[in-house]
Amino acid sequence: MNQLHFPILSLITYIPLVGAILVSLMSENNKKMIRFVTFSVLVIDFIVSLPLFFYFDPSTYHMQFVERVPWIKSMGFQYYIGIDGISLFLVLLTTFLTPIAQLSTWSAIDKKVKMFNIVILLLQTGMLGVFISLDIFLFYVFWEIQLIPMYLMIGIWGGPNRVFATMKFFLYTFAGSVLMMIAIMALYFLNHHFTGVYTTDMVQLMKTPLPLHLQMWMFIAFLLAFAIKVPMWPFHTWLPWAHVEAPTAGSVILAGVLLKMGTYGFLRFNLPMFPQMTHEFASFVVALSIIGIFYGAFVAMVQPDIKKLVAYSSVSHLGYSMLGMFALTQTGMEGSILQMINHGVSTGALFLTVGIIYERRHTRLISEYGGLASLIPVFATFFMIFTLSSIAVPGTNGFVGEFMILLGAFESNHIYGIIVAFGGLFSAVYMLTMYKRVVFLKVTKPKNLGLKDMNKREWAYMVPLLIFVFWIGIYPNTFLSKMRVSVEHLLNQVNRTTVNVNTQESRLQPITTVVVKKG
Amino acid sequence: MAEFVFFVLALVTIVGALGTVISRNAYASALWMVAAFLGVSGLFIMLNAPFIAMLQIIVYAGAIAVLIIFVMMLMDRRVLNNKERFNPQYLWGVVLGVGLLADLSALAFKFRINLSHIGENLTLNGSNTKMIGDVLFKRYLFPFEITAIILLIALIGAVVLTRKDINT
Amino acid sequence: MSGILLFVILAPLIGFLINGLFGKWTKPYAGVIASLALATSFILGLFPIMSVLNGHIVEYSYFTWLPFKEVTVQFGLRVDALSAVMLFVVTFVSTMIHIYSIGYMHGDKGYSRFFAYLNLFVTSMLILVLGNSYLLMFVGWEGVGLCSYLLIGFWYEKDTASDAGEKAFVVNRIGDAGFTIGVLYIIYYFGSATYSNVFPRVEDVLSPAAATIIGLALFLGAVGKSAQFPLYIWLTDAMEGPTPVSSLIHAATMVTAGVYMVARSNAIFSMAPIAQEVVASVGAFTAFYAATMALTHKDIKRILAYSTLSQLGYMFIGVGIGAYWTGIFHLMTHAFFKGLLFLGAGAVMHSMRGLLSIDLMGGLRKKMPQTAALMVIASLAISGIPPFAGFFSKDAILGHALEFGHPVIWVVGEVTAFMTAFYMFRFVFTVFYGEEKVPGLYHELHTHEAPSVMTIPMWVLGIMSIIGGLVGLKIGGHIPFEHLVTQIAPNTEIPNEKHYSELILIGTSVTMGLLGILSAWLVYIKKIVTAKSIANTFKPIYTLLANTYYVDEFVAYCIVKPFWWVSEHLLWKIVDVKIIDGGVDAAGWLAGRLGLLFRIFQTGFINQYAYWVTLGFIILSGWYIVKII
Amino acid sequence: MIVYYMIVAVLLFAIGATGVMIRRNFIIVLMSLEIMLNGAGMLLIIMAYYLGNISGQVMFIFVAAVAASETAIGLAIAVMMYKRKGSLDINNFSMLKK
Repeated sequence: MNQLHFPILSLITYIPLVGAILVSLMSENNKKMIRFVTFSVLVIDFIVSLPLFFYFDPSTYHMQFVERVPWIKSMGFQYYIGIDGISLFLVLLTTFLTPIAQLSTWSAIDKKVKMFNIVILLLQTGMLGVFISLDIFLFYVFWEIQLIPMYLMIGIWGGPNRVFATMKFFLYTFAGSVLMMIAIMALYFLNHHFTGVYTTDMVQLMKTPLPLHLQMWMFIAFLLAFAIKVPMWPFHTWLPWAHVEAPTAGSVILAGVLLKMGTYGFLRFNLPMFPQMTHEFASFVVALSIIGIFYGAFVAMVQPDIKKLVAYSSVSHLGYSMLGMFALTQTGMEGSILQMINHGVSTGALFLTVGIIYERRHTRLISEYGGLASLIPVFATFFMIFTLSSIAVPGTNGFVGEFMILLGAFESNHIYGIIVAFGGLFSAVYMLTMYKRVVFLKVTKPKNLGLKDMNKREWAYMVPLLIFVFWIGIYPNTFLSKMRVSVEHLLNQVNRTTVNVNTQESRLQPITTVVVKKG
Repeated sequence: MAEFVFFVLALVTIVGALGTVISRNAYASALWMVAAFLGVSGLFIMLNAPFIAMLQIIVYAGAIAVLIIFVMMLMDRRVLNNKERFNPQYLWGVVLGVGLLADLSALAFKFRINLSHIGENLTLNGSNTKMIGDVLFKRYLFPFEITAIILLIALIGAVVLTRKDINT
Repeated sequence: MSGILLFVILAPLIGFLINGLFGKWTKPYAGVIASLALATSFILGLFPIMSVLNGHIVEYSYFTWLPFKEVTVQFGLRVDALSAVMLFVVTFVSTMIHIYSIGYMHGDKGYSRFFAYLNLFVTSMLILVLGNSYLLMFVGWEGVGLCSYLLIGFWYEKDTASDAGEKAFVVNRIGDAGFTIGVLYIIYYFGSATYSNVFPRVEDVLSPAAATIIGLALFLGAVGKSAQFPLYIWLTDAMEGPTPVSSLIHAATMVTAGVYMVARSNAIFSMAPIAQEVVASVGAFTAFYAATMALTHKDIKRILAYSTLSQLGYMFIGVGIGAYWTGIFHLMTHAFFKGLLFLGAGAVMHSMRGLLSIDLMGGLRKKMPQTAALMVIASLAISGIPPFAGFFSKDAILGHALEFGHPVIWVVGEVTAFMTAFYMFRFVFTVFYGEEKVPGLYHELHTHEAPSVMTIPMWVLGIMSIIGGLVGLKIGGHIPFEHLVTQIAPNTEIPNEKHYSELILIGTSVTMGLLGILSAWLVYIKKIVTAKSIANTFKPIYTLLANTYYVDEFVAYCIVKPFWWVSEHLLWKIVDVKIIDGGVDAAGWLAGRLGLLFRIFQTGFINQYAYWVTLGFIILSGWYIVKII
Repeated sequence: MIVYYMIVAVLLFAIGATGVMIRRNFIIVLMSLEIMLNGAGMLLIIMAYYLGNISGQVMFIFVAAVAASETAIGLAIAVMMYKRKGSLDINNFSMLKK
């Protein structure tokens, strides 16, 4: 149902597209105008997305702001979009982060500025499309659309060996999405096989029970596709490369939003559609994410390059998120979604801070810096607050997310809770060691002496992030209350016991009733 | 009697084909090709297809053979009949040829169709050509148009290919 | 009343915001703002303390902080007997130290930043103490750890200071992990973390085994925060921070958070005798172990740090044996005299321009009479000489240790008391009495008495460390704040009948204290047997003690260094780069290799292509013939 | 009787194929290609006769048209080869090789 009777979701998704066309008409040389127009388009997009938050009805788990238009009737594809408690905040995170990322590039990017801004706008459309589409075909289309602008952004405006990094990033994620394509097609045909109707509507597919052995293969396919994107432990090696070579804005959006598509995919595909498999694979995924948490922390400790350090830290943070999700408890799930938002805010902010000093010194090596506190104190305080939020000190957003995940994990199995409780320790080690070597200590490098403190523009895009860090930290209820019912429904779907359908005998035998425990 | 005529014609076509393939001199092979085409047209006549036989003579034996010989005339004799006749591993070619022959003849022997109405409705009130004309311009009109276009394309292709100013 | 209680916490927070945000403009009077904020908080704090004294507990909850499905955590404050004492101690001592540090930090570059951090510290300490649930205590717990990180590494130019700050935070984090596990278990068993509905239901919900697990987990947190045996390494390095910081955080308030937490969860601990035993024995061992190290150290602040460690050990003995109120009582008195000792050391350092080693100092009493007198008072208090505060609290702990049947701990306690007296008076005699060791040093450094803004708070603390003990004096058979005691630990009865007569208890502890002072007097003043000679008679023991059992080196080389080496060479260079990344790149290389393989077919000879075509055809038709027809 | 006809057609086809494979001179290759095509066309006519269906013969017309155009293009290429390299030996033309 669509409370606003107004295609707000399509509007939000296609404003950036219109913006991109607008920018493409402008001439290349007045860079200032291009940047300003793009920024205002993105801000308008954010403002238009605010009613989503206010008109969102937290009491129902059904999809809201739904738009459904048949697209290819014969194949059953529809332009079916809508959001619920889970995807609401991811949409808002996207519209909130992209203008900030764009604002940070006003002085950073100055070659091919027009192209860059068009790429950012297209990226925004692609990302929003993924979060709002409820039709698996549409989901896949947007999933591919958002890959190309990111490829261009790292490939063109990236660091020294950007070609290698962007190639690896593209091929790695593309391999994942090919797997996903196969799984989607399998899902599409199997669904027809059992329910006799061709449909790609996600909500519908969630209801059709599938035999276990098929569920297993599809679960594995989706698992691999999304694990590469999350990135979970063994599939994470593209992330440090992509982050080191990406421009600041690219890193912010990559860390802030793109990684969430993986976890979002789990919440939309793996958990609701393959409940039995989720239970069976839960301990495997939890093990992987725990390894991810500790592995990410250990390797982050020894990184000489700040961006690589923060990249490995996001492997660790998202390990937490996956742990919360596959603990399959209400608090764990909510914590995992909150952790996605926190990670978007705090790691995005960390990349922006690294971007600020990178713009001034053009180097990311920790050894190059030292004693910034005495030179640029305001920067040091911002950096300190974002470091604290990523270490999960109480009062900041990190703590709420992590504690909920800990509680959820503890509830599902005491051992998970105890092991992961020590995870927070290592995150403190690598962040504080890095912070000490960059900000404290004496000023040893002469080049650092000329550093200027943060100018107005940098204040402009740091303060909103700061507000969010403390808002989620002190009063997370605004976020949790909105997602409660949707998460409960998701948990019911995961825990629903479908009578096992074996298809060996008659093919079109009607499906036995699906027992859905009322939430 | 028909057996004997068939045998003669078959012999002519096979020897002609072999001749085109084996003969050392390009002109000789062209002539052998014409002989083969004539043999085939004879066989067509035996198969109640007089119009096609005539067509065969005009198109294959006539147009194509003449065209080839005409082009050969353009070229220097030494280039045409240089001594190396066969490719390096030509033996492999022969083996594959024989294999192909074996395969296809096996197909031929195994081939079963119902010969119930053999030789029927090949003529329309007495004339094979009328029948062909009728069927050609009724059921196969569209392919006919397409063939016209193919010929046109071939024409243009040949002209374009042999233009003088292509910078090699 | 709820507004006042809330404002007790908000006052220092506002102080922090003012100094933090407008540091540049409020630089000259940042100290005054901070101290005012603290004073208001202290005065406002008196109201809830009064209401607790005349009997009823104050508890208000303000808003829901974490609305989880299983447990809704309210942001609420609670003042009962235990937190009233803590509230009084924290606000009183920090006000004094704020006033003192106005003088001490005068002219320092980060003046307003220092006071901002100090105010933030007091806020989080108050949240820790006044919070009405374990989660709020955890918030204060980590907040306090954060502020100690900021304040230890205050002079961030010095890399030893920033290293020390980071070390403190990480070691505290180890403790916090234990604390988190404890809290998780509590939430799991009780379905809530607030004290009011956890403690009453302890008997019926928890089994002894569960209580032991929770007890030990919580105690791991206490060990991390209050620097007990395994995790004490950060406290001695924390002396890198400015002296007011050491006195406030590392003597009076933060390190006692662990004791407070154990005392607060007395219901759980009393259910778990094993956990209590562990707490008491770790406390005893740390007390003895730290005292030995204090005997030989040269640096003033390090001696005081080790003495804090050992006094904390005493508190944990008190809390561990079940006499919770004795632990808290010693905590209070210790806050006064240890705070004074640190402030005195700060005054000495201040006037000696940061000189720390006691060998260079001698006969300071001529130059700094007031400080000398105060230091003597504090040393007498800590050694447990009757009229002073230390005697009552330490005697209470040791007495109860004997009462509750822990003779071994009692013996260890007495020996440590002797050592405490010895090293305190070794410090006092070498620094203040005797002659100038380096002639003309004082003149050249023109050492003078500390300014009045520093001596006044020291005098106040001096008085408190004298009369502070009277609280515990037995007037007419029972202790004045009787109900205070019973409220702290409702279910621990105070044994009325005494196995051992009062006299023996008091007698032994007093003689131990006097003996320590006497021996120190003989060695350092009379010099009948010089410290040097003792040192080289027990050469090996002396060197061992001098460099603190080589523990720091052990931790650095046997834990930290291999840890870094493994994660660098093994995890990063090999596993990540070679195996996983290598695997991915190998997939790319394999594709390349396959491409090369297929190039062999492109020979360029047209006839060979014809061969392949015909071969393909033959195979296909062959298969067709065999299979189909 | 039908088998003999088919054998002749198959023989024609096989001989043409062998010619294409082994001969070096491009013109001869073209001619053997014509032989092959003719063999295939012949099969059409045989089937037309034995199945009693005129379509076979109509098909032959189209085959003939295609054969003619194909030879035209082939010869144009031959002319180009001759002009470019002065030789018709197909082994000289292997620019596409690795």
